[in-house]
Parts: sequence; structure tokens; C-alpha cells
Amino acid sequence: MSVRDAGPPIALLVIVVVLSLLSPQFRTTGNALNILDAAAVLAVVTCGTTFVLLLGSIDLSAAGVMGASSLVVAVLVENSRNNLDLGILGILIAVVLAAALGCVSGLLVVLLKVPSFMTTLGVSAIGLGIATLVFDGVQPGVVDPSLRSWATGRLLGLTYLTWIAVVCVLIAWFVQRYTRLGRYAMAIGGAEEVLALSGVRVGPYKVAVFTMAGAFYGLGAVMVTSQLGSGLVQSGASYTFASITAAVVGGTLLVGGRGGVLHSTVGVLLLTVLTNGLVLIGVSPYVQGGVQGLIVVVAVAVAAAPLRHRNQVVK
Amino acid sequence: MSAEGVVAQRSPSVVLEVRGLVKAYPGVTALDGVDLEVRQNEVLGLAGENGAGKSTLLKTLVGLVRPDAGEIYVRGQRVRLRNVVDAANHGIGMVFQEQSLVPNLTAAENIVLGCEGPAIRRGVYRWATMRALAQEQLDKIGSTIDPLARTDSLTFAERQMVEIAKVLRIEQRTHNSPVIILDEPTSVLEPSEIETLFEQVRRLREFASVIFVSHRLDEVLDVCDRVYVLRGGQSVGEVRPADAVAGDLHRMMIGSESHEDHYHGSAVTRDETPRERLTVRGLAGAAFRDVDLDVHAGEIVAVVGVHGSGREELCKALFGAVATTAGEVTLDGERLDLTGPRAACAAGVGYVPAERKVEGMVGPMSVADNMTLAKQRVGCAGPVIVPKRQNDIVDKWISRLSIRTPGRRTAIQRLSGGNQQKVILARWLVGGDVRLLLLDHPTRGLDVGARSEVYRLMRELAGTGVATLLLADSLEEAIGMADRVVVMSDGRIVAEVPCPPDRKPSPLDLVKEMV
Amino acid sequence: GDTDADGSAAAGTCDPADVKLVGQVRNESNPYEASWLDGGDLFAASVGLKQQRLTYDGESTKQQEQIRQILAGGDTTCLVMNVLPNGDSDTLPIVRAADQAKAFLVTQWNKPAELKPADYDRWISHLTYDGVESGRQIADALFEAMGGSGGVIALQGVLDTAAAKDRFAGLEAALGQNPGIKLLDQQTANFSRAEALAVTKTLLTKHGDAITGIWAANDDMALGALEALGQAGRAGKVAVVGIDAVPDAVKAVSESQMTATVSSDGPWQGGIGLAIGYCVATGELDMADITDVQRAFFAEQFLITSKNAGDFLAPKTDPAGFKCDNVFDRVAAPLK
Amino acid sequence: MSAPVTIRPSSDAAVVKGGPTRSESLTSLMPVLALVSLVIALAAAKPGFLSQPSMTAVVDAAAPLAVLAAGATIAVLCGGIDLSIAALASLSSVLLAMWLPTLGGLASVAVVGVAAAAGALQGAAHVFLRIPSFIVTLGGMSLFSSIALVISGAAPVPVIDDGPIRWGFTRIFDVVPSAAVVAVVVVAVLALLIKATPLGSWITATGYSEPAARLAGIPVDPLKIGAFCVSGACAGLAGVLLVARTFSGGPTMADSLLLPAVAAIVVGGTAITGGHGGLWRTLVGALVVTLLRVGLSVVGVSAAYESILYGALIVAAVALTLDRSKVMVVK
Ligand SMILES: Nc1ncnc2c1ncn2[C@@H]1O[C@H](COP(=O)(O)OP(=O)(O)OP(=O)(O)O)[C@@H](O)[C@H]1O
Ligand SMILES: Nc1ncnc2c1ncn2[C@@H]1O[C@H](COP(=O)(O)OP(=O)(O)OP(=O)(O)O)[C@@H](O)[C@H]1O
Ligand SMILES: [Mg+2]
Ligand SMILES: [Mg+2]
Repeated sequence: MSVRDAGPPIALLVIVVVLSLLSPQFRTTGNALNILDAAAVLAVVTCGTTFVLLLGSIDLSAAGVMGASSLVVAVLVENSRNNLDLGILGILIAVVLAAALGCVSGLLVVLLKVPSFMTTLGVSAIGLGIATLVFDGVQPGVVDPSLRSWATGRLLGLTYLTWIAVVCVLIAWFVQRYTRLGRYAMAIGGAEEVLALSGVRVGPYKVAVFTMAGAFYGLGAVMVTSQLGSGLVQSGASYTFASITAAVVGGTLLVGGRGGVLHSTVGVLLLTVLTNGLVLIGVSPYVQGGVQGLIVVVAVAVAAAPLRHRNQVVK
Repeated sequence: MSAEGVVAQRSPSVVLEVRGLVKAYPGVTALDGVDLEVRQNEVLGLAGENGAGKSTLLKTLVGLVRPDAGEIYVRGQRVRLRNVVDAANHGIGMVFQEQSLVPNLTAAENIVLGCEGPAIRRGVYRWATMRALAQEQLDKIGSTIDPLARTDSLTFAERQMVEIAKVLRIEQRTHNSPVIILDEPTSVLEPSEIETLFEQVRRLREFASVIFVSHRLDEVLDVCDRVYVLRGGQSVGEVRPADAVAGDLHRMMIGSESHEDHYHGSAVTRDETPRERLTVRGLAGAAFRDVDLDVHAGEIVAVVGVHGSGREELCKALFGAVATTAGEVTLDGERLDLTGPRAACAAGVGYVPAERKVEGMVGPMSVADNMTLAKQRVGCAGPVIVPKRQNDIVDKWISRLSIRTPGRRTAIQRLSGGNQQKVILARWLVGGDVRLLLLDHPTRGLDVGARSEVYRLMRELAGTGVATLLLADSLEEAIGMADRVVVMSDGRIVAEVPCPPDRKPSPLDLVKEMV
Repeated sequence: GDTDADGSAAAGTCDPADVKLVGQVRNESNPYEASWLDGGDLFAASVGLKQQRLTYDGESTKQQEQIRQILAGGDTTCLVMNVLPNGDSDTLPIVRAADQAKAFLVTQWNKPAELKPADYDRWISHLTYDGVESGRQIADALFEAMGGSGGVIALQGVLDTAAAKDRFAGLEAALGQNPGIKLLDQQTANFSRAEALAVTKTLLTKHGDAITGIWAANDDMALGALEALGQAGRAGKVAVVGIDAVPDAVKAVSESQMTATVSSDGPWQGGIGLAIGYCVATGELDMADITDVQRAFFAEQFLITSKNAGDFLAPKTDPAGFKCDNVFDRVAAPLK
Repeated sequence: MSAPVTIRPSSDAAVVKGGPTRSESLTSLMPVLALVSLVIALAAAKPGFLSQPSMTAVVDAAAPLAVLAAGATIAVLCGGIDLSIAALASLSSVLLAMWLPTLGGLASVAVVGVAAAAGALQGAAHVFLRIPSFIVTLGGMSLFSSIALVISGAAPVPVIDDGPIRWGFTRIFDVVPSAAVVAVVVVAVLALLIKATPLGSWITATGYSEPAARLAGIPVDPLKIGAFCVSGACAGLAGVLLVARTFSGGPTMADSLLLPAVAAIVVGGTAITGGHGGLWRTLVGALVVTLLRVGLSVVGVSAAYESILYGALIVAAVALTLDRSKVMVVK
């Protein structure tokens, strides 16, 4: 592990130690499980964001994509709104819809050459529109027992959601490390121009990455829907910036080609631990955001410190 | 048109043939009916000025540039190359002028990139296979690089080797011998690395054909079996190295008599008494230490050394671009502030970086903007730009250095390399206050003509009292241009060799000190 | 625009067909506000008009921009707006803009105390609900369900809204009278179900079994808390209360998963604001006849417990309530 | 000091001008084209939309957004991004409302000063700690929000006497919104400052290629700090304008303007990667974004379709205004 890689895990460790000293409740097993559970959705969403960041692009569409997916899954599984009961197929459709929205972002980037910042912002608005259409005035409540059990069921002490997140992170890590898609995503972030010289058409891979990111958001939305017990338009609202922050804090750089899924997952844990710990040690709700922001900045600064040199470009 | 360029009947040994290739860009005709043939087991040289169309021609051969007209034949068969993969399938591969490796991947991945074959099955990497494949390629060229090392952790020369290993992958695609294109592979290599490369080229000739491009004409004559000369997008002739010298080649390239001499001529005006301008005492940094150095006003001092000798870092350190840990530097007796380029600029130090594209020019900005970037006060009244005044100054320098550009508002990236370099040099001259010039490979990638113009400019500046520290492109250049050569090795200065116009040392004398 | 010097109360002279109806809420993506707009449509249909539905995504700036844009679009003297200001601070600019454009305005929920409809010609009424009262009512119901002793946690709303503050004040008042109840912790979950879920989980870890009641400043958060309890395996062991009577919450109350909620009757709110404005605009109601109390009042609200939840399961809005004689039927008390 | 070099350029004939090509000038007109077509489309949907009061309202609504985005444009041109502007504008609104009773007219100046300092502080953190501006300003965003919540007690701060800031929300000759004049003046002053001094090419060079800019001796670090300082100052001024029109300050008042402000910058044709773009473009971008934000709902598009249309149109607008020749790879 390089110096750059070591920063975020060390920061995570320090924060965990400090919080454990400050709060007896923090260091209970129950709380550890709770943190893992709370990190589950963000971890899955961040898997998607990470791949987009590896490309050197940015993805602001999580909010909209998750909203659309959440409502679609809520009305397709057994629910309080209609008589549909597609079960696992409903979940699949929701994830596919999310992937399709991601695909649209990617296509717009590749075909129209519009920066991802804008395409994903636009797609987010479109997703929210779709969600509002499906919502149609009343929240569809999820009745489907198997989907509900995602949030409540436990295996070896961890909720199913946590396990899903673990599996997602492993899959994403595998994709990043062992598949052409993952390595090419890395390569596109490293030197996009070069790939063309090697006869690789980057367009399809970019679209695939955005599509995969969409799928992760869709799965994240299904998880949120299971947690909340109904389809919410706003279910993804907080995840856009949270996932980007988590990825960057973990060492996945915005310029692309650096970091990866495991880095980002460390970032997710760091943020979740902070949110949880600040509540437990009783920091006033007004200043929690500020304290969290400061710690993030300090963590990144400290992690970056050993690499500092003159003429280094930081955007 | 060429006398020998077109062969009437296709001899079986011709592997690649190009006829009447035309490629026009807005405003330029890069290729204007080029003919070319490459034979089995030969090294074919390609010479021409900057912008003659060499790279464009080669890029059409690997499918990166679609020609407007003309035909390409591979082993007598007309082909249409749509992309690099097409070309590779026909056995043509290229090492590009600018390095084209993905820095954050392993050497192995770069070597197989784009045609992974068995290294990827159903989209999934098989690292062991990939490693073996890459190792096989590296073994071919006798390189000992670890295939799983990240590319950005390799030295420049090692990366060049990776590129060559990569291009050799096309052997697997074709049963016949491949055509390997090397576009200016030597411009950034050290002499010893160049020698290694040439060994590889000669070895390649055993089973492949090689197209070789370089602006160092003696190199071309040395390694090639035949040399084509391009001028203004046309093939103007073929030269057999056996019965030609660099001068002949150059004459064909520019269409008139050459006057290449970078060895000091007679009439160099000098101050009578040498005046100390730059003094360096005990300077140390991450890559060098205990550096003592003096440069007089009007003196050109060349620093030579192999990769890792620390000379580039020293040069940057004098400009404040890398940090120093100890030492004292004065300029005209005053302490030189090394905290950053800004301070160095203000003190009258100018720096021309080696990586022109990344560190020198701002591509999309205009010639005028690039020229005034460092001396922004030029043409200003107080803090306010007076456009007329600034334009006049820029125009004067454009004609003074005969920079060939459509105009001062043209984006610098549209200029040829030599002209770009002149703009960067002019950047330090427009202020009229430069006292020390740090030139890091100022002629890298420039053609002979552009190079001699840069030489002329350097001499003229020296004549007016500017002290110059030169990191030369080749030992010949260093010896030719410098009044004194300083040899660095392992971060220290190990020797100083005087180079007066009448008593130039031989390159061999220097090499002895370097290793 | 303050009151005209001559005090001429604007007399409605609009042809009923010329009246334009605008209903504006934060968004259509939550059931309460969606039902509000539906109520507005219902009223509009009852007088043969259409309501223009506006939503501003909870963005104060967007709300202001929309209002000004609407008011800049031609003749506004027969325009009737039923507006839910995003926060207290948004009311004044809306009121001023409407007054200047001579459009009729009814606002609901948010208004700074010192701002009074009586000072304006065209701002007919402001109606809201006694947040202190609702906060106290559900707290009382909660404490009763807890048997008068135990620990509660409070989930606050968006901190800079009056609703959040008033409701919490109601809780504090109730706590004062119930010394057996201990407020273990209070956190904001920004009226959001997802945040409530996360915060509740954390607080459940922090306080464990000490928690026997959860007071939430709205139903969304209560439902989030309910989910958290389910996931912590404590469903049914902790009493939960909320405010708003969103369908899911009413259902939860009727199924005894939740203890209580308070209904403000969204569809009615959406209709009544337009109805008041329409009646004044057409002259059926004379501004002079509207009492000071009717211009700024707390509307009736209903505590829903398992006993009466059945009545609220299917929301029914009676158009008769929108008749000009009945528009002030639900005035419960003057604004404090 | 010894005599510096005396090599002098000869004064030969001037060189022909090589300027922007026709297609380049055309792409620089694209933002205006997008704006005009949007107005036409909205007017077709609802003819009354073209009326003078309606247009005045649009221009007025765009003004605070334009001021907010104008400052951030400079940070973007330098190759950074400022995500804290909206939160800083909210904080400024609170500060202004709190200071007005004691400071009167000076309060606006004080607020802009404080906001500028806050921006500069972020710039310094970005430059000296070498943290990406995205992260610094994201941290700044939550920090400023917290400060605003704490000092305001999480409640809006009413302005009793809005006399000293009435200049921010009046109509000149009953037609021209004063806020729009403020926005135009801000943009004009900044644009002039950039155009008339070397700052312009410093900013462009830094945005396109920071290493080259540094090695040309450009004071990149102070320049970036300055850019974030201007960005902060503009956020402060936007806060003042918002207080002038809402008669109160609120700790979350402007928070929702962040993404619209960035959208305004990009729709104007400024490259989010830095270097290429300009302030006037942002002014046009702010108008486009405002039209999309309020125009759609006002002409009667329902909430769900409004969102969908907004998403589609904003991408279309950027697709139109983007100068693809200036950005090598699209990220
Ligand atoms: N993509 C392009 N767009 C426009 N003009 C181009 C493009 N590529 C090359 N040119 C122009 O075509 C001409 C030939 O360029 P080319 O790169 O082939 O020259 P070269 O002989 O390789 O020069 P050098 O020795 O400097 O590498 C030049 O005038 C160049 O400016
Ligand atoms: N399974 C593998 N077997 C062998 N080599 C691998 C394998 N996976 C990745 N590599 C190579 O080993 C190197 C290290 O992996 P990778 O680039 O994924 O990230 P890393 O080591 O975490 O680097 P960093 O985090 O510093 O960017 C890489 O260059 C990669 O190409
Ligand atoms: Mg890694
Ligand atoms: Mg070339």
C-alpha cells in the first residue's frame, strides 16, 4: 500500500479511536452493527459513483435515478397502491430502469460531448420527474414481505442490507480489478487519448460505466425503499453529494484514474462513523454539518500532506 | 516529384506501399500526393522539416488518419485502414511521437492494451496469462522491466521499451513479418538509451520492416537502409545512406543549401573581462547535492549527464520550481530567491522547459498571450494593457525571430514545434530584462532548420550578455554550443570541461566522465 | 403597500368566470401537499374554474420567482392565490408583491408574528394550526400510552421553521406536566423519513431500552422511526406519535402501530384558501364583513387515535365546506 | 544591478492578424441563441409571457443568480470549482439582517467584505493545503451553513428597516430592476478588470494548463486565492440582493441556488474544466436557467413534466453552447 492509500484508513482509525474514547455507547457491538447497516446504502451508491469518478467524470444523478427507481419498485412489488406483485422481477425492472437512466447520461456524454456534470444533472431532474409521475399523490407502501425483510432480516448479526452492500463492494472491486470494463475505466481516467491510439473505442466503455453506476443507484434505491417501507421521491436526495464526498475522502480522485472501490468504501465508513459518532457524543444538531465538513477537509489535507510538492496541480 | 519513389512493378519484397496519399486540414495540406514503399527486412528512414507531414503520413498507415485520396497496399493488396486494430491485423504498428502509455496501468496491461487475446476471457482479466504475454514481449527486446510495475513508476527510457514491446505484439496478429513504425523515438532518449534502441531496431530488421523518423540526420543515416525525404507533404526523393551525408539530406528537406553548424563559429563577440553572473554554492535538493557552479555573463554552459544525474532538477531548482534544502545562489552578486518561479522571473531568470506541450505552452491560447505570459507588464500602462503597444511588441518579436504563424492571435497549438519553441523563447525576451536563461532541451523535436535558428538565437543572446545554462539534446549539441561543459553524475558535478571554439573536446571525452 | 389611506376595503367586482385560481405548495411528491392541490382542484371544479398548480421544490428563491412571474403576467386584479410559504421569511415578500399587483391572497402555515393580514387590502386571510397545541396533544397521547413514565426521544423538523419550533414547544409544555417522563435526546431529522430512520437507529443504540416513546414533529419522521424500531426488533414496544395525518400514518394508527397523529386536513386547506379568495373577488363576501379573527386564525385540527382513525382512512372533502357562508366554519381560535 | 540584455527586436512590418475563425465566433453566439429560442418557445406556449412586466420579472429573478454565478465563474475559469457560494450567500443574508440595525448602509459593505474573506480563506486552504477545491468548498458549504444556523438561532432574521438596502430591489423608471443593473455592473466591472489587465491571460493560462502557468512565473497561488475571494464577495452581494427582496435573512435562504448557479456557468459555455469561457456568458446562462426554473411552471407545465423538461432542456442548452474545439476530452 502506498503512502497515498494509507491516509484515509489511518484517518478512519483515528476517528474511531477518538470517538470510542469519547462515547461508551459508540464502542458497543450493537453500534458497530448499526454503523455497518447505516453505511449499506451509501456503500452501494458509492460503488457506482466511484466508477464514474475513475473515468474522470462526475455523476450528480443519484438523487433522480434513485427517486425514480424507488417509486417504480414500490409500485411493482406487492404494495398498498395496486394489485401488482412482481416480486423479484419488480426489483429487477427498477434496477434496469436506473441503469437505463445511467445509460442516457453516458450516451449524452459520448454522443453530444456534453460534460457529465450537466448530463447527470439533467438526468437527475428527469428521474425526479418520472418519480413524481409514478408517485401520483400517494406514497405507495411496500407490503412485499421479502423486500421488507431486506431491512429487518439478519444473518450472523448483520442485516441483509449490510450483506448486500458487502457483496456489491466485492463485485465492484472484482469488476474494477479483474474485468476489462473496470481496467479500461481506470485507463480512461488515466489517459483517455491513449486508448484511441491503442485501438480501443472509449465511448462504449464510458456508456457502460454510467450504466453500471445507474444500476448501483437503482439497487441502492431498492434498499432505501425496503428500509423506509415505501417509495419516496426524495429517497436519494442526500446520496449525490454524500457518495462523491465519500469517494473523494477515501482517495478516489476527481481527476480520474486513481483510487477505487475499496478506497471509496473506506470513505463511506469514515462519513458514516462521523455522522453516528457526532450524534452519540451529543454534538448539537446545528453544528454537526460544520464539524463534519471540517473533519473531512482536515482528513483529506492530512492524507495529502506526504505527497505535497511544488508545481503539483490540484484542481 | 520523386525519382525513385514509385516502383513500377511490385516486387515481392515490398510489404507496404503508398500511392498518391492526400490529406488536407483546414488551411494546410499535410499530405500532397505522397508515394512510399517499404520493403521486407529493411529500416526505412523518413526525414523532413517540422510540419513536412511525417507524422500524418505514418498515422494514415495505422488508421488514425483517414486520407482524402490515395491508396495503401499491404503485400500487394489494397487495404482500407479504419483504425489501429485494422492496421495491427495487417501487421502494422506504431510507436507514437508523444508517448502513448496509460500511466496508471501496469506495463503488462499497456503492452496488451487493445489486443489482449487470451489475457482476457469473457471480459475478465487473467493476470497470470497477461503477465506471461507481456514478459514474452519484454524478453524479445531484452528488457528486464517488471511487467506488473505501474507504468508511471518507470523511467522514460523504460517506458519507451514498453512501447516497443507493445508494438511488437502485432506479430501475433499476422503470419507475415510486421511493419513497425517509430516516430521520433530518440528525441527524448539519452545516448546510451539510443544505442540500446538501435540494437533493437537492427534486431527487428531480422524479421520485420521498420520505418524510422528522426530529426537527427546522422542518426537516420546511421541506422537506415534507405531514407525518404518529405517536403511540404510531398515525397521529394530517396537517399541511400551509403553515398550521402547529412548535408545532402538537409538540402533535400529544405530545398536549398544548408548551413548547419552548431559548432562555434569565429565571430562571437564577448565582453573582454568575464563577469560573474550566476554563482551556485553548495546547492542541494532531492536529486542533487553539493553543486558549485559559476556562469559568466555571455557564457553558455552546458550540463550533461545521464538520466537520474539530477541535471533537470538542478535546472528547475535554479528557477524555484523544485525545492532546495541547502546552498546559496546569487545572480549578479545578489541573492537569488528560490522560493518559486515568480521570484526567479522577477529576478530576470528565464526557463524553457523540456516538456513544451505540458509545461511550456498553453495550447489553446494565442501566440501573443503565450509570448507575454511571463512578462505581463510589457505593453502596459500601469496595470492596464495597452493593446496597440502590446501588439506592436509581439509583432516585432514574431518577425524578429521569424516565427511562422498566420498571426499573433493564432492559437499556439496550431504552430509547428519549432515555431512553438521560438514563441516560448521569446516569452523571456519581450521583457528585455533576462539575465540568465535556463534551457532544458530547447531543441527537442525540432527539425534541423528550426534547430539552427534556435542556436543562432542562443548565440545572439549570449552576445548581449545573457548567461545560459543549457541541457542539450545531444553531446554534440552541448559541445557545439557551450563555452564550458559541466558533467553531472549521481546528483553531483563530477567534471568541468572547457569548450573554447578552437579546442572542442570529443563526445567520448565527456562520456568517460558521465558514467 | 400598507392599507390605503381612505381604508377602502377592496370590493370584489370580478366576474366569476374571470377569476384565476393559483395554488402553490412545495412539491407534488409528498402526499400531504399533493392532496392539498387536489383539494384546490376540487374547489375550482365546483365553481367551473381550473386551478393553476405551482410547486417550488421547497426552494424559497424559486417560490418568490414564481410568484413574481405569475403576478407579472397580465391583469392580476382577479387573481386568487392560495399559498404555502416555504418559511416564515417568505411570507412578507409574497404579501407585498400580491398587494402591489392587487391580487387576492390567502396564506397558510408560515407567517412571522408581527405581520398581519389586517394591514393589507388584498391579503385576505392567514390560516394555520396551533403547533404548540398539536405538539402537546400528541405528547399527551404518547405519555398516556407510555403509562405516564419512561423515556422519550424527540425528532425535530427543519430547525429554522416555526412549525418545528412550536411543536417542540408543545412537547416541552407536556413534559413539564409529566414529571415521570424523561426527554432522553432530541435530534433533527429535517421532516425526512430517511433521516429519521438513521437518527432513530443511532439513538436506539445510544439509549437502548430506556426509550419507550418517540415523539416526531411530523408523520414522515414518525414512519421512519417506526421502520427503525421494526429493524431493531423493537416494534410494538415503543409508542410513536406524529403530526399531519398522512395516509400511511393514519393507517398505522388504525392498526395500532402508531399511537396518534394530528390532522390538519390537507384537501380542505387546498380548497379553502381558494374559496375565501374567490368569494371575496366575486363580491359574495365583503372584506368589510370579515372579522379580524377570520383574517388570521388557527383552524380546527383533529387528534387521530386508534379510536377514530377509521373515520380518517378515506379522506373526504365536502364541497359544501367551500360555500361562501361556510368558509370560516373551522376557525378555532385567533392567532396568538 | 548590471545592465540587462539589450537584444532588441527590429521593427519590421506588422504581422497579419489571425483571429477567431467564423465558426468560433458563431459558437460564442450560441448562448444568446439558446436564450432567444427559449423565450420564443415559452412565448408560444403562453403569449402573455413576452409582455414587458413578465420580462422584467424574469430579468429581476435572474439577477441574484447571475451575481452568484459570476463570481464562481472566475473560480471555474481558473480550473477550480466553488460549491460554497450558495451557503455563503445564505450566511451573508443572515449577517446582513443582523447587522443592518446597527451598521445601516455599511452593513452591505461589511457583509461583502466578510464573504470575500471567507472565500479567500477557502482559496488559501485549497492552495496551501493542496486539497481539491471541490472538497474545500464542500467543507466550506457545511461550515457556513452551520455558522448561519447557529448565529441565527435557526430562524429567519427579519429586517425591520430595509431602507439601507432598498437599492437592491427597486425598479428604475418602473421598468428596469435595480438588481439587474447591479448584476450587469458586477459583470462589467469584473470583465473589464480581466480584459484590461494581464489578469485575463493569467486566469486563462492557469485554467488551461497550471504547470505551464506556474513555470511562466504567473503568481498562480495568489491568483487562485483571489478568484475564490471574488467568488465569495459575489456570494455576499447575492446575499444582499436576496435580503433586499425578501426583507429578511435566512440561514438556508440561498442554499438551493448552488446547482442553478453552476448550471448558469456551464450553459453560458464556460468549460467546467477551466480556461475557456467568460463572464458575459454566465449572465446569459443565468437568464436561460431562470427561464427554465420559473418559465416552465408559469406557462402551465405540471410539476412532474416540468422536472423532466428542465432536465432535457438544460442538457440541450449545453449541447448547443459548448465550444467543442476548446475542450480536448469531455469528462
Ligand atoms: N489534426 C490536425 N489538424 C490540423 N492540422 C494538422 C493536424 N495534424 C497535423 N496538421 C498539420 O499538418 C502538417 C503536417 O503535420 P505533421 O505532424 O505530419 O508534421 P511532422 O512532419 O510530423 O512534423 P514534426 O517533425 O514536427 O513532427 C502540419 O502543418 C500540421 O500543422
Ligand atoms: N489481480 C491482480 N494480479 C496482479 N496484478 C494486478 C491485479 N490487479 C491489479 N493488478 C495490478 O497491480 C497494480 C496495483 O493495482 P491497482 O492499480 O488496482 O491499484 P492499487 O495497487 O490499489 O494502486 P493505487 O491504489 O495506488 O492506485 C495495478 O497497476 C494493477 O494493474
Ligand atoms: Mg487501489
Ligand atoms: Mg511528427
